[in-house]
Amino acid sequence: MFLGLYNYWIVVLLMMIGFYIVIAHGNLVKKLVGLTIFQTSVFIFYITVGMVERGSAPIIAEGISDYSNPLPHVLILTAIVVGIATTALGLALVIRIKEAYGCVEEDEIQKQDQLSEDES
Amino acid sequence: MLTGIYGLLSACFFVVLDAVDVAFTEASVGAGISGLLMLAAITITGRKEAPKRHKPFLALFVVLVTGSMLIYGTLDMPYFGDPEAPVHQHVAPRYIHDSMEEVGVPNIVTSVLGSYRAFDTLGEVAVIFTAGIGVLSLLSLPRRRKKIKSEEATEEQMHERHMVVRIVSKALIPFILLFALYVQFHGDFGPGGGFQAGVIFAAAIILYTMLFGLDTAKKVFNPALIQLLAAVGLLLYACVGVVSMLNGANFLDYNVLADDPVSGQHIGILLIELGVGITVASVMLSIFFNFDGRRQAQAEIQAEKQQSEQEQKLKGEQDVSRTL
Amino acid sequence: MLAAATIAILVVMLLAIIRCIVGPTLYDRILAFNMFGTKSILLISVLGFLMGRPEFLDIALVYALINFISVIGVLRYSDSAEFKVAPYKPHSTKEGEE
Amino acid sequence: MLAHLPILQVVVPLIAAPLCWFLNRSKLVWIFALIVCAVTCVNSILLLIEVMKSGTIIYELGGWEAPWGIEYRIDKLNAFLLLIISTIGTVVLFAANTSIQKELDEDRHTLFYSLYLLSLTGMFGIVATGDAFNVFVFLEISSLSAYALIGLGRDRRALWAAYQYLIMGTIGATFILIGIGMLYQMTGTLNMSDLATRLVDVGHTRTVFVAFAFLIVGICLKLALFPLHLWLPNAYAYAPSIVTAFLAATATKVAVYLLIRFTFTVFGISFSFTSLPLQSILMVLGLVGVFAASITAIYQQNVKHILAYSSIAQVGYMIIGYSINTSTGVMATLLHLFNHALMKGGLFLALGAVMYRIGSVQLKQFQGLGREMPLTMSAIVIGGLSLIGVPLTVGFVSKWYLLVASVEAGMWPVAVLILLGSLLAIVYIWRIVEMAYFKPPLPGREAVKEAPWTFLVPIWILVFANIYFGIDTRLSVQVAQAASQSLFGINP
Amino acid sequence: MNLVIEIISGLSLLIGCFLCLSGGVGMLRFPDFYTRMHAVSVTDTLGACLVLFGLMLQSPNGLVLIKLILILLCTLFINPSASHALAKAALRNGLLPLEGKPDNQGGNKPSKL
Repeated sequence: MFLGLYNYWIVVLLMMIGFYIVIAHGNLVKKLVGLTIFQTSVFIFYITVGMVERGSAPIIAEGISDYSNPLPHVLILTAIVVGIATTALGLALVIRIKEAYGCVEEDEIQKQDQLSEDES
Repeated sequence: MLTGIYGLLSACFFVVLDAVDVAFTEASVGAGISGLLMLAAITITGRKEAPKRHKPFLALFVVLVTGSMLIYGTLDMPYFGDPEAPVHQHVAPRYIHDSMEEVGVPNIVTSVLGSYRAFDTLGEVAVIFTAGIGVLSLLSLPRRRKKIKSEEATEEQMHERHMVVRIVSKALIPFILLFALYVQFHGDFGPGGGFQAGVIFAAAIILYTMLFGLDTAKKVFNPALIQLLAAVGLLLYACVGVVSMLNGANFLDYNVLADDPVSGQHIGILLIELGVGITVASVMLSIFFNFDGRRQAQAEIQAEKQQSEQEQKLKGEQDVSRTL
Repeated sequence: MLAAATIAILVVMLLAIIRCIVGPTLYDRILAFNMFGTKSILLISVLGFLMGRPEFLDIALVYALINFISVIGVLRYSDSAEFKVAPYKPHSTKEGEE
Repeated sequence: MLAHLPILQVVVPLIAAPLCWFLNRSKLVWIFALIVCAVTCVNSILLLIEVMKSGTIIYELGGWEAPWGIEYRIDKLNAFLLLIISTIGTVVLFAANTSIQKELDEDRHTLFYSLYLLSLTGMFGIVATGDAFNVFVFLEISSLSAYALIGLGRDRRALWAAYQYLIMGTIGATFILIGIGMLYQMTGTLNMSDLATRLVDVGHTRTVFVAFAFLIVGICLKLALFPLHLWLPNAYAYAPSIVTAFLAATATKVAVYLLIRFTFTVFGISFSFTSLPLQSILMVLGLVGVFAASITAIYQQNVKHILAYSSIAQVGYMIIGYSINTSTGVMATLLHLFNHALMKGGLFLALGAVMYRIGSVQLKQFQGLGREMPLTMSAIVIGGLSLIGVPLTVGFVSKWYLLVASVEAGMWPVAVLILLGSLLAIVYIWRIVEMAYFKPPLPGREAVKEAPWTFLVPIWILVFANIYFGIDTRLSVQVAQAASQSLFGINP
Repeated sequence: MNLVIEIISGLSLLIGCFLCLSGGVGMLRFPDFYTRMHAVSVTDTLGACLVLFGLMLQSPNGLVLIKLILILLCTLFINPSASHALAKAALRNGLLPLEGKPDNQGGNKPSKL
């Protein structure tokens, strides 16, 4: 019975790897990498959902009657775009942080913030 | 560190097995653009990372809880690839069976994207546009002074070094641009569409930028014009909707764009895909330009600093450095 | 035949990933990455034939181009100062001692 | 044109955002954006009237009927929310031109207005849509623009705050995406009302249960509910003042709306409140949030921080009202949405005015401001009173209904705790008042003039609204009541 | 005729795959970057060509054939130039080839494999 679900488990594994990187890593760029992995695994989840056995790519052609579900593909196209937009914005923020703080480590930034907080 | 980016590549792979259009996008985005952007960012922020991290237990705990929740949730899911799953029973069949008559585009993904759920796509373009503006507002530099001579010399050197690559790319770039156009307009029949085309287009120009330097590229592709184009793309998309509204139908209803609904749908999808392509290409480019601009600006500052440092060093430690 | 080809290519890709992770220098990684890209082009084309839907070829083409661009990208940025720090020199130290 | 009202609400600012590019002068763009906001405001008023008169409006985008295409479904709840957002958006924007002169570089002004409009678009989109995935897309529009807007702040800590917000927000959005994906997997549809009918059959499955949990957690991240609030204080404190005023008054409200929408409309009351101990969990979290945030607020040195923590506390109140799970409770929540938007909009705008004159909002700097900026400071005092819940202000109305609801539901301890929480609010508001009125001006500081009229007008509009809706409660109570009753399926 | 084409295509696929495999093994087993590069770039190009050629013979219609030819051209163009650029960049940034006798290898630890 579990054979039918293995796909989902792989997706969950990937998701959790990404998620772990996001929350556990101190490097800001790495956090974004983790975020990308996290999102990508969600995309894979959607596509898995849309998959039909013996189905074919959803482009209508002669002689093919089974197509996989096009709706998840559409959603994921949109979500990919959203993902890259987030990544780009995040990277831009990281660049600015690097310029402002001189580093991209979470702890270091918090230390510096604490210092400036104490001064004021 | 870099391997993290390549992880995306393998992610692409899962996708390839299922969905053509998504694979297409993921190939151009995951492997191409986002990798390049990350690279550009990493060059600025540096590759080093702090070696240790003290309290991963909490994180691990959160992750484990979330993971087990998800696993728990999967237990009742329909099996992988099961054609009886509700997903394939309820909404999707109409797309598969009727989209050919209703929209007249063989690529179902395109017809759903462009017509049935066109508003999502409009939102997607708006997201990209927002990201473009956001990056611009964070990173755009005031007009810079003329470049230092030495920097230009190194750029020049760079070209010489990459002679072979440069010539090959020169031959390739027009081809890539052409291919992007093919993807743009072939999206109705095969995998592809505005978004992918925009990314490929942008990638070609990014290649150009990398080989010939940012300033040359900025001369060819004026950044202000690119920003304007991003706005134009979004406007084009929205205006298609407004036009159909003026014609008495609902927003983004293409049926009224021509006498016959199907050709109306064709016109509508073509136009919005064009809008998507324009916006995506120009936003990606302007993001990249901004990243690269920052990098260059930083490199210049560093070069100046190094120069002054080196001059001081050279006096005293010349012979020492030689033995090293 | 096609299936055999697919398996062979998958194996090679696995090897490439191993090299990508192990690879002591940046350049080894890039090399492995490049190879991975080429293999994925092949894999996509072969898969397209295997599944009877050669539309996949477009993706292969995109992949070829993107792969090239990213390799060039890595190289271009590897010229910057960050990457020059402590290059891996297999022999220099030893020979210097000699 | 009347039939197109729902879509115009979203599309007008969306089209206006790129148009800002073409007007390159800061002032011109400001006027343009202001006009656009005013249009959306009028639009939302018309919508509300229309909805109150003739019931739910359904608008099919692209002419495709519901489960296949995307539809906009405006009922009383959305119309109410749309009105809140568009009004606050307009009023706050009024002060923008003056404020950002001081706080932003010249070449960022156009971008600022573009982002502002996009953020507005995103919020309208979230509220108006009847499609689950569409929610995600518009959520991302509004949050991406919010990240960028916060990152515009002058202080370098703004960048860090924006980054934290980005990470947390994206995790939240991805959780929501997972939830939507699972729902889709189990039902095969994305339309909310269609989901509601089809979920009945599969409501018992573990997948739907997990999907529900993920949606709730994701939304609570956006909502800044107590343990997930860490991104909020810094984001509010270091963003440009206008942005703070706008986001504080609207962003969390939209998240609360989403929570209500998903639990009541999509999953249905019986599922939402029986499958998980949701009621008690949220109730406890809300109460803890009220106390923890209020106590933290007392120890802050930065006035923006004080108000940000107070925002978290107010979110706690909304969640309490929501988790009482009666018609009155939800009505109290909706009222508090409205009232809190008024109070926080006014308060943060007033802080913007202080920022404009002094360039800092440290508590120390407030010394003696009561005499130097009497109008601004009295606005802060009235807003603060409203925050506490003094009679004759809006704060009282919503707290009153909250108490009534908890008593009706037989939760006496909750009522007592709510009152205690209000007492804490007195403490932190008193600190500001004390500084402003009972301390001599800080030595060495130049005399400060009253804020310019572009600030005073919107501040006092909001303050008057605070008082007006505190006295004449008919309008807001009526709408909130109608909305909450329609959620519970009671026909008035 | 058909059979001949089948056989040729199968053969070229087979040889191509073998080349790819040997390239992969070479990349893993060779001691330093330059030899690995040699192993990969040489076999890769030819292997890819052969596989694509084999596919070409099976292509059902003209468009597919053209696309395959395009991919082939791309690989032919891109692979060598990318390798070239890579080698040059590596050399410039101070990565030296591993010279001398094999017994030298142990001390240097160029790779774990």
